[in-house]
Amino acid sequence: MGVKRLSQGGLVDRSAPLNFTWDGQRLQGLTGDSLASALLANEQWVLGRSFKYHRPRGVMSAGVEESGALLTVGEGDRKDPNVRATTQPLFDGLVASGQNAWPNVRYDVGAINSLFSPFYAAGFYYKTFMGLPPFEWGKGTWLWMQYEKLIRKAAGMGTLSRAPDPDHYDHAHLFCDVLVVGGGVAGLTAATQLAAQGVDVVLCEQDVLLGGDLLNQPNSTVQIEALTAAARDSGVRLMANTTVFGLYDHGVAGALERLPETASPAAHQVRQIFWTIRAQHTVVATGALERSYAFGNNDRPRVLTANAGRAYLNRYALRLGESVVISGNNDGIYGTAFDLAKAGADVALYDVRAKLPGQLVKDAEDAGVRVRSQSAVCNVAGHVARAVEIGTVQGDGFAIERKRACDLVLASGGWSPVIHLLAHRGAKPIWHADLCCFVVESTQEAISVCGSAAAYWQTEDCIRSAEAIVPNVLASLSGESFAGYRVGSGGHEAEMTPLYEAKVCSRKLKAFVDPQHDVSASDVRLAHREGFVSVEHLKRYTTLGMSNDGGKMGNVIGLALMADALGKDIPDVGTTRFRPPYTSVALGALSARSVGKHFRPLRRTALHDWNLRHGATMTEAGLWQRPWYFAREGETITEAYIREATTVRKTVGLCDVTSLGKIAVQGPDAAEFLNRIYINGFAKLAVGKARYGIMLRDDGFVMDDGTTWRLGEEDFFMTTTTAHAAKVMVWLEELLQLRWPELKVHVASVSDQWAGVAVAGPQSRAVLEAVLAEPDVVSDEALPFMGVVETTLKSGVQVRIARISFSGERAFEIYCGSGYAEHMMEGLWAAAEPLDGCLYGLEALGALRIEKGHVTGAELDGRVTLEDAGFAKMASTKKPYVGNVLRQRPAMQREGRPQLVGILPKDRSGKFNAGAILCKPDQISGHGEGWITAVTHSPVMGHWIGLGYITGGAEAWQQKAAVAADPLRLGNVEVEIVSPHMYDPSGEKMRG
Amino acid sequence: MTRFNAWNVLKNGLLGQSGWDRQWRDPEPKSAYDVVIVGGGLHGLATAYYLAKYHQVRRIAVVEKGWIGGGNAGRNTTIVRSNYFLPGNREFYEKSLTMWEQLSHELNYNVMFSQRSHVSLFHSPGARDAVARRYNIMRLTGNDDTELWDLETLKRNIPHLNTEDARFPILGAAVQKRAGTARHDAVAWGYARAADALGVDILQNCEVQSIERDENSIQTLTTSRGAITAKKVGFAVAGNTSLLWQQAGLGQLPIESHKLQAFVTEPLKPLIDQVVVYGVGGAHFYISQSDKGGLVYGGDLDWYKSYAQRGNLHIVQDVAECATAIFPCVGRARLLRHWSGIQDMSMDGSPFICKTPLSNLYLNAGWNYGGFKATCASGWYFADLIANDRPDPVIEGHNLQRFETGAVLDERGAGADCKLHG
Amino acid sequence: MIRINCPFCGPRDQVEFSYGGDGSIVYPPLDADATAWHDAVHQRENIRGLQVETWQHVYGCRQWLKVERSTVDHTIHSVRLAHDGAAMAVEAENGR
Amino acid sequence: MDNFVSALASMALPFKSERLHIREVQCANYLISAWAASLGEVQQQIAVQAGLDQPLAPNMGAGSVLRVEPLKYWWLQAPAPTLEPAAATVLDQSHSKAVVIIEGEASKDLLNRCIPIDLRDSAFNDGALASTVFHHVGVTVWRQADVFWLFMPRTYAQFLTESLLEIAQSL
Repeated sequence: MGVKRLSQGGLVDRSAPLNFTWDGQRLQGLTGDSLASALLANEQWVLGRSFKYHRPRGVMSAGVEESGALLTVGEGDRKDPNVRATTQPLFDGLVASGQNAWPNVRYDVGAINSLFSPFYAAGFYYKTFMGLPPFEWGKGTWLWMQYEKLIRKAAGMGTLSRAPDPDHYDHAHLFCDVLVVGGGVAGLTAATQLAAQGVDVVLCEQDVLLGGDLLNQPNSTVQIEALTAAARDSGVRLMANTTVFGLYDHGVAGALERLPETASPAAHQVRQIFWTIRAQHTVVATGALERSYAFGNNDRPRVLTANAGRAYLNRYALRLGESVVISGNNDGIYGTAFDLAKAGADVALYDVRAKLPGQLVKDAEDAGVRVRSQSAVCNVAGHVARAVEIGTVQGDGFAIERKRACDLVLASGGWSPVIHLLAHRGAKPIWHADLCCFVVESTQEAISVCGSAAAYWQTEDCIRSAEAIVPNVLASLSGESFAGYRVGSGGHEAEMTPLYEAKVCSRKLKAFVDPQHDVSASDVRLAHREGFVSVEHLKRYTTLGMSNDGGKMGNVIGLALMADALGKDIPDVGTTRFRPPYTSVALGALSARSVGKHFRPLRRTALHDWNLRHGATMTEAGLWQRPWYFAREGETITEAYIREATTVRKTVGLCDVTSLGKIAVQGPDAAEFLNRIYINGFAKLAVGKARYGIMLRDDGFVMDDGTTWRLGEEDFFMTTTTAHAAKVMVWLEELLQLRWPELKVHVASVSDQWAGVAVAGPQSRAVLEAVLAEPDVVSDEALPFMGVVETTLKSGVQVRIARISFSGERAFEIYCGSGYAEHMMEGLWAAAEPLDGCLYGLEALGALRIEKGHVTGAELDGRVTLEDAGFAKMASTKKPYVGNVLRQRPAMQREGRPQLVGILPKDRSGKFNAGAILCKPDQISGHGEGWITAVTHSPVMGHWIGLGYITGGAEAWQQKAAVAADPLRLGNVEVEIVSPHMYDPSGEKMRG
Repeated sequence: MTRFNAWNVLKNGLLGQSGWDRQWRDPEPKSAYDVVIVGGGLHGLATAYYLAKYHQVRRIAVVEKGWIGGGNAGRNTTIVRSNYFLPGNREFYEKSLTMWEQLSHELNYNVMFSQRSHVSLFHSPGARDAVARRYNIMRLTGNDDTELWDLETLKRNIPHLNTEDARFPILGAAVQKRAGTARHDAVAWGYARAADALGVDILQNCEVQSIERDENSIQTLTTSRGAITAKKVGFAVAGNTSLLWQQAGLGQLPIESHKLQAFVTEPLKPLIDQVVVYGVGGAHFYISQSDKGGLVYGGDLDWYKSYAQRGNLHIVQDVAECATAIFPCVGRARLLRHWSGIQDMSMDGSPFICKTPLSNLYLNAGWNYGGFKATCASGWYFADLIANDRPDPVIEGHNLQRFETGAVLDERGAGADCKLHG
Repeated sequence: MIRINCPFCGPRDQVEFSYGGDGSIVYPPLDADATAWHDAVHQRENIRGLQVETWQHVYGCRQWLKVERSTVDHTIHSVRLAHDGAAMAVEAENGR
Repeated sequence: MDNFVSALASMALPFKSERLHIREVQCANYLISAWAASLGEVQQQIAVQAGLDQPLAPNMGAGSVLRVEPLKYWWLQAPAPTLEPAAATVLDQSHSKAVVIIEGEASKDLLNRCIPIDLRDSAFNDGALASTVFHHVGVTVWRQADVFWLFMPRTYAQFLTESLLEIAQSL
């Protein structure tokens, strides 16, 4: 019964039927249908269940404001919950199902909640569930959490798939002179006229079709086509199916384009594109949304907004009812009545106004509509509407006059201009009592508004308003100030009468303000009674406007009811601030290509592939991956790194150190510059020498360390830690550009230019000699410890070498242009392998440096002073340097600060962990005396060792036992505290 | 005051909800109070409540320029935890967590504190050891509610984490089991209702317009609702602290106001049971699911100073990337709303609860990201400070002098750069 | 999203820049007294309104900029290169 | 030289589709940094040695020289120009960058899915250059007629090129 697809008219293609499935039923719709219209065409009225009471809900609108027909589209890993059926285009093979109901939306066990609705008033959960009922006995959170489990299961809406979203999304950038938001008459007109003036215009329309409300009007195809053609011909870039969801600072808009969907997307098919649009000027032509009003059971299926009835009729060729009741307070409802009557429906129209628009009434009555003034629908009967109670105006409420059977109820409480995007910009909406809506009159920014977004209700007025802003936009583009943008006015033929609620004396009706969240008129009144009178309190207490539609329908009604309760006018209650996004946006679209392995870039050294080919297991180091260890067959990580470290101490090892930060520091003042940023002196560093340096932050804590090589009088090569490379570079630029602009120094990152290998071990020199064109340059005399040389490989490839050691052995770092890295490494490896050398990774590197007591990021954690880390003696007293003042602050110089130490297990066969807390044996609680930063199984010592910090340093603990407390993992382990320099403390090996 | 309990809910259900009163009065300002707390946010309201309840201060006003709970109280991601490790911070937040556990009962207001666990993922052995230090300290200084989960345990507890295809492989997580989330608005209203019942005047729409003072003390606050004199004044205005401080003629503070965004998706059936936190590759991200079903998440500051309560698009994108990075299935969840709050970022990331250069002025500020979880202890210790005019040993370090002495409380080791803290 | 009109590169998205902070801070000489350094490093006026601040165009020309920006509505009133030498060189060219 | 290994060696390049052509190019790259006081002189010298009619404006490139920073240039062929040492520093960074050339009608679509640069002719025409960000990485794009050069840091180049190719397949 009821719904009839007309045999002609509408924007559906009757020759192209589409099959789809709803809750297991195979149904058919037409090309051009929305999922909602297709479901309605199949007489599917109950499509969802409400949030709290599980009341049956159906289609309530024909657009983005929908809060009834929320359902799940797709299956498996493409399951898409909470989809508005009204904006989902139908496609062949679409699968939709109901949600928030069991066993299904038509027979939902959860509907039992409705029986308890008297107890579920706004905020009821703040008042109970704390403890044992009835008086909330108990303590703690345990009972609440039991209740909460049930509440959480009942709440929520759709269910998300647990599998990764398999679809592709793009993020794209777009630039234009003017962005027009909205492809109705106003938007199209403004866009066309601007483009005709040579302006680069992009127009975004959220609907799949351009035309705006014309789409809902009869016989408008020709007009829409003419408008669209004009826009296209004048050069407007038209983007349909694209929602501008937010306006941000400086003319930036976020938009979401939905590409046509199919049941089984092709391999590289993109589902949606997230656009970041920058426009010099934005035209908001976003139209208006019709709102309903609060009346009894106004949430029942078969109750829609008036214009939705018209949209389904004219756009989708669906007459939704045979016996239609229309109720409202504005001229807009007459078109709906007229069109439905012409389509053969029996239509009764109740206009709450006393003074009716004469011509419209006459037209409607001529078409067979029965029109009654000063009356409105007050209540709906039926699980799915089958009758209404009509009331007539009496005082500030209504008196029920009669009941009327019907199969469709269309209601209108007026129109709300879509000012969301303007609200995102912080614009203040102004209440227009005569238009019964909020209008934004100005912002400080390059934004104009036209059409019904500026509260023009008639098509002609919309066009005129669009024409009127064109000079303003042009002025704005040329940098001139421009006038406020709402020009003139255009309303209804007959004045509107406010209609927010149909109150009936002595009747308690379940009248919804925000249907999706089940916020009713009585909830608003309860909030008022309890003092939640500020509009933001009202929203938060009742959750009004927090639902998926973001308050598009309910906010104004809620405000009006609160104003009524307070005896104030609407503007005195306040306005609500709409937050972005205008309509919800999938996280997948916002993430676009940055998913999975592409979440963040992977930085590869020039030896990345070479290392992998030679058996490296990689580990993450910031954005880099670095070799962790090179396991031989059957080796565990521990066996591998112990072998590697042992090999370095015995013969020689090669390690990719390319990830170290490398900065060229050049210019006449380079030495002076380095002298200021390092704690130790660099001014007198000889050409051909390297020096280890420490940098402090302004606040005197250690920032970074590394070696800097003097290649020439005005030419330095600085290395930084891998972790701080970018930070140090920015810091040097800041100093040179902001603080010391007088210094003639250029810095340039050469991290990508140079690939580096550490060649470490007693045989390291032999390995270098084997690859160099002039082997003598690395002799002990030519290249003593901390010496630097620039030379060539036998192949002629240029390299630079410094004799520096992180391992404590005789060692070199050799760098070449990255493109030659594999070539250089091949040579080195060919020389090292026969010497029983090895490749080593970060784990062995760690073992070697811990034995030696060298610090890394684990020790230099940003809270460490020079004294703590044992560098105080390095600090120059002859020159000032960054951080030297604030490092003298008393708490940083106080006695007994934790200092760097070595740590050994008392029982040498024992193990302990980094992250353990060092405690006195008799006081294993509280903050302890220190902590362990790094541990390794020392190949040299044959047992576990560690580095860490402890109060007073090694001296203070010479004869004292300590305990490494690791309650999370190993428990308590007795340890000895020793000097951090556990291997070759005199440095003979690395100098020798 | 009608007590909140199931009995009264039932009774009122039958009586058409007619038995509920205003949850707090709307009094006219008096001309003088013993203590005026400026700022009707969580910390201000909590302070007033504890002053009235445990320090027997009788004439207390909370002055709020807008409506209570309208600032960061309603703009956070509702996470409560105490996983700090520096002396002072650790004890402070642990005290707070302990108070949170009883808060609903204390206030007779269900603040819905749900101890659903706080799970910090780590991605490298080094990160595991760094976090182990912190969580070991937590064990040694308090409850046994911390654990290190290996990958298997993690997968068992959070099955749809990305353990297959992640750019940064997940190795495990550090977990605080007593941590969780609470209903932020309820906390403000609960404190307001309870304070009001003890006679505290909550003065909304009452903006401090100027501050009259002599050399050593504040005399009068001129507000939009008239002049108010106070024996003692406490500032608890978060992002607006510097402005008020300057109104009092006190110069500069080690604070900058930055904005932090928060995000919520459309409601979904239960998906994430814990608070999950993630920080790697320059990203910083946290997510949980509200009782209503929305995924509530957030990330970093917008990176520049701002007093505007609106955020920008790149962070929207950034946090969405983080969300899908660890939970690839949320790609089809939809962002419903995002908003931002103004954070009073301090130079070391730790707060101030301290005396000031003026004898009757007390400061509560510098909460960075951490203000919500701190609410209980902040109110508790601030009330104690105001009532007794000396800091409790736990908050002795949270003073303004620490930057002069170098005794900074830098949990992140980021140094004196507010935008790097939180 | 903030867009900054880099004097060298033209208008660019905020993501290309990194924020420095209050640009009115004058850092004292390296050997100044502790109070001067404490104030410069820690104390902030925390302006609500127009403030001079530093940004680096880190993904563009790598220049540090001095930007006059409102901390209330984010509008930008002026941008210039912080390094006077580079600023003068570019200004001379742009005027050419 | 034979021993050279490109950062993009393992990439499926060149890429060709109806609307796109992506290929790798090798070029030298010398960073020339002038001082504020010597900029004019260096500008002139570079123009002369590169055979340009006039000095390069900010963010423009011509021939094989690019103006990348107020005081800095990239010189894209060997050898580097000869300049007075006091006037400028010269630094070989040939190994620092991997370079691809993108052409075809979808070039702008591809690039605007990667970089936030206004590529309309009105803003980015022949010779225009922009250093910008591509998925957290600094890159430089240069337009020569209808061809776009994309300079990527070598260590990120493989990752970024993977992204480029993935997007290219959907265009």
